[in-house]
Amino acid sequence: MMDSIEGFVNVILGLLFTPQIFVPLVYPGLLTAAVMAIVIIWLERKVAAKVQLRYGPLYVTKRMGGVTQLVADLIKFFFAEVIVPRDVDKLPFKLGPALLLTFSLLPVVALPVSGQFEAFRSDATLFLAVALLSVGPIYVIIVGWASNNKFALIGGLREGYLLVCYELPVFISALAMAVLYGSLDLVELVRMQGPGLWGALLNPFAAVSFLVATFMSTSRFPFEIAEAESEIVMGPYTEYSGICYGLCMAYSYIKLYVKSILFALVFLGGWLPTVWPFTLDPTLPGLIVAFKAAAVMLVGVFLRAVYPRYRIDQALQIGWRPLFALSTASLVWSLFMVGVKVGGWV
Amino acid sequence: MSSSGVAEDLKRGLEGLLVQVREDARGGITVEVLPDRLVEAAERLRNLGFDHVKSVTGIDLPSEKRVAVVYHLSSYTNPAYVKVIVALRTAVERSNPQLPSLSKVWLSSHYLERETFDLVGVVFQGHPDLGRILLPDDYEGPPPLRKDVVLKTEGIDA
Amino acid sequence: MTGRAETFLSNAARWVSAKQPIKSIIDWGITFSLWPVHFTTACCGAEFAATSAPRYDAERFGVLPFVSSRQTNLLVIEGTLTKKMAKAAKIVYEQMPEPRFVVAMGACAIDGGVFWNSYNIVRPHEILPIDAFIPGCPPRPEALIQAVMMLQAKIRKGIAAFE
Amino acid sequence: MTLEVVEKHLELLIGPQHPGSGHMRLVAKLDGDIIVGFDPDVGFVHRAVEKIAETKGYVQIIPLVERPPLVDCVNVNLGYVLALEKLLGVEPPPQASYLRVLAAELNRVASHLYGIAIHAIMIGSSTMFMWPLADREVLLELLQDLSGARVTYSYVIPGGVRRGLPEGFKEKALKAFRYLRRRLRDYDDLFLSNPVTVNRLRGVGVIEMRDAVNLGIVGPNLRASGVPYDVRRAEPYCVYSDLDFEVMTRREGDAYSRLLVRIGEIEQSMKIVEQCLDKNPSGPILHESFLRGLSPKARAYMEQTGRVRFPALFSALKPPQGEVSVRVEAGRGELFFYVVSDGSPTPYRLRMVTPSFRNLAAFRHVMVGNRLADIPAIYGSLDYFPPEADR
Repeated sequence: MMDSIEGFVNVILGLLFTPQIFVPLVYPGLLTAAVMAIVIIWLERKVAAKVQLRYGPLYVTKRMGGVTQLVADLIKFFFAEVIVPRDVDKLPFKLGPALLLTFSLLPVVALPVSGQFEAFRSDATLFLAVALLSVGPIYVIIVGWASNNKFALIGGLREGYLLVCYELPVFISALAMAVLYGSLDLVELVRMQGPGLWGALLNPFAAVSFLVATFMSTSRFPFEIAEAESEIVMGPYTEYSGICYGLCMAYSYIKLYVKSILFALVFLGGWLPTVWPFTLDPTLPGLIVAFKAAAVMLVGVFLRAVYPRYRIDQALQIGWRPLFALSTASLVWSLFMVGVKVGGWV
Repeated sequence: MSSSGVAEDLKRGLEGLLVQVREDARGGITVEVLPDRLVEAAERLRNLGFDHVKSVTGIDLPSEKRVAVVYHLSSYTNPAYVKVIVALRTAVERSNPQLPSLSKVWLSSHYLERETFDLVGVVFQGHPDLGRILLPDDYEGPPPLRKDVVLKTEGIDA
Repeated sequence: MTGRAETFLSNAARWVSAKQPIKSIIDWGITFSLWPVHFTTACCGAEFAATSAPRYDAERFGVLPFVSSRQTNLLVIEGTLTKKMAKAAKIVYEQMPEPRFVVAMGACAIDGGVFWNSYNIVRPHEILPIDAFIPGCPPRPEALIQAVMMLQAKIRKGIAAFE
Repeated sequence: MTLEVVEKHLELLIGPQHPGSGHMRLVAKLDGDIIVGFDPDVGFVHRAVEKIAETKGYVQIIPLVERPPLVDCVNVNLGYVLALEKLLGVEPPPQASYLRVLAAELNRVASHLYGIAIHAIMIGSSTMFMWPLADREVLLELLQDLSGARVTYSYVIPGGVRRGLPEGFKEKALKAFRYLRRRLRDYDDLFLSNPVTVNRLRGVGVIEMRDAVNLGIVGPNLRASGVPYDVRRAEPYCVYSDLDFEVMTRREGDAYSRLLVRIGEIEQSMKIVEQCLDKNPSGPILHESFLRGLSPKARAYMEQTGRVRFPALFSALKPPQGEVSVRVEAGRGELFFYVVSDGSPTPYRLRMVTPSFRNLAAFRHVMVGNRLADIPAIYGSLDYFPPEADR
């Protein structure tokens, strides 16, 4: 009897710890992303409150500084009534939030967060991650259209305009790093950053343009434009209530989380500051990546306390002029670096 | 410039319009004009340098069967008139309160006239956008600032 | 067919959420996540803003003023409700997802206050189910916070006014 | 399938339940992102102050008129009482005048801070929403010391003020101003010189000087367009003629200059309050004609505590027949009172033209041609408070 239970548990654990299941569901997938989003939103509210001379969420669990605030919000959203207005396009309206979340989370399968525990091995993971990341915003536009609300429509259109202008710098700066290291494989990329030569140091232009474009794509201030509340209420998500809105709200944070991991891998040396060559245990490197990603996310959410928001035309100008120029410059810089063989390892 | 000097100015500027310029003990200057001369008087006052309207007030006078309309004028730019407020006063029949609009003379009277139409019921002819502004669109009954609208008051038999 | 499945599912969800301890958990979540909708009906809105501001910081209690009626569950009638605004208030209330709560803030929202004999006001309790009244003209932010705490206690006890 | 295009422009109804509308509805017609038509739909907070005033005694009207412009109530209170005093022919004692100016200027600072906070949240700066509201509490605390109430003071009464200067007020006020001056520098660092703010506000919502005069707008909005009109200078009331302050003006007339004028006026108001505290003459705080009606016990109480017991005379104040018009500079601009008395205990007609209602004229003019995202930026910069406009 005991044996059979033990065997059953072993099978379940074995299944769970298969990379193909563990990566999308536990780490860096759904579970970690959810916990990370909860903690980051809480931190966002706490840090903003600190800057604004307030406490922020507190009394929900007073001893822990209100860290369960987001759990309470989540419970409230989960059990609130989900309203499907009469005039919406029902199917895309209902499916939209789920698809948004799925596609924002999907790129994690391509992210080797510890260098060895991967869902699958490919030599084009960077390309795959960036490509998958650009699918999500399309559903924002669909959601905005399906809501049959003028504010949602305008929000969707704004996202559409921004989509082109922020994805391009992301692509080009990722390409710049690929050119610099001569590989599209993220594991290879991290390995190349080995001797302390982080991507952000070798090609700061690419790092800056990638980061700014990340904040632009995840609606961080000062580019919180698609859901600018004093202009268009909640943008594409105006009509959503209950858990559907909860998913929409999680979308931008999860996207930020995924992009932060990508940033940590490509520009911040990934899991590297561990013992070299690293041990068989993938936990520590994984934690290091998570830590770096959290740091990037914190920078992103902290901007809320500092900046007002840009107008859509100004954001587009920033996207198309300085940002596009910067990412192109980073590509040129990479080519130059490759030309002069900096570091001697190219 | 003293206010009596302003009154002299006004008398001179509005000559031949059958207006009455009076000054009360508290220093207020009132120009009384008949409704059919209102626009002309207003244009002359504007040319004198009164460049904006501070207020348009409708006063219901049931005892006289009239509604008085008072425009309070002053100036931002003409230093002689910055210090004074001139009341341009006219009166219309209570049963048929029609008055030419002064919003073409002074743009600043646009919303003030609209409010007077809404609350006192004076119809300003030629106003570009005369409609309800403060009251709900489906408001029914006499204009609320008329004296026949009587509010409840606190009292022993209330 | 899908219609029947949906009814079944929603009935099942209703059944589950009425059971202990799930109900307690839900009530706890709602208690600390009362998001008032951004709907200023009159001048008490200034004091409402002060309640979210640093000195009184309503966010400590999980009260986060939020943008749209669809995502919020608390309607604070901030002072007088005029006839024109009452229509909007009714619509906003109907747009909000259940469970939803209403707090009437200020003397005007109780029985008209200074404007009791005005021709253009509505008494909120005549058109909305109200959970807490706050006296004062305008009420101090502390009073609003106290109302929130009373509402929280009411929700925990399961005696709030919503059905 | 046939497509039929009906309307080229998108009509957007913003509000009244909208984070960027306040207590009103903004009807914007959009061609793409550009506003081609704009119509503010007000009246959501119309509570009939003018009509209710006709049913109330003259002193009872004081709390009534200060409700609509809640965040700026001393100035409104002052305007009404000045009109009443003009009707009665009463001149307040000098200390009362100084205290009136002091309270009015403190309230003006509070009102401007509120306006700046709302303007900031409209363009998305949550920190700059919180900071001025936090610092407004400092002024509310001062006013609370002075009058005993948090926002609605009813401080100015016919013939004087309700309370004298409390003990230790001067030190407290000076400390508060030191703090505020430091905070104003913080505002500059975080918000005013923030590149995003400058980009959002500079050159947006320009009102030329000529248009400002024609539209008849008032207050900081007028002064930001280059018209140096301030009632405190044009027709000084109370003791403003003895005080030294600048009328803040700017040329540009855009949203940013309106913000800067407000910031500048905060400085000037603090200067005025400091002068009031320095010059403050001692003496009675209520006109003697009202003191005569007080019982000896009430007089002793007044002497002891510096608080006024309302004389019975107030309950049936009957000004002589006549009409007066009075203007004061309230926080948001010129406030105009026109009171017609028929000799009875209630006014025959009370006309109250608030600065926000006059600024309403600016909306249609200034919005057209800007972008959708500029609506909240301009709306905030006009510091429009709907309850004040609708009354």
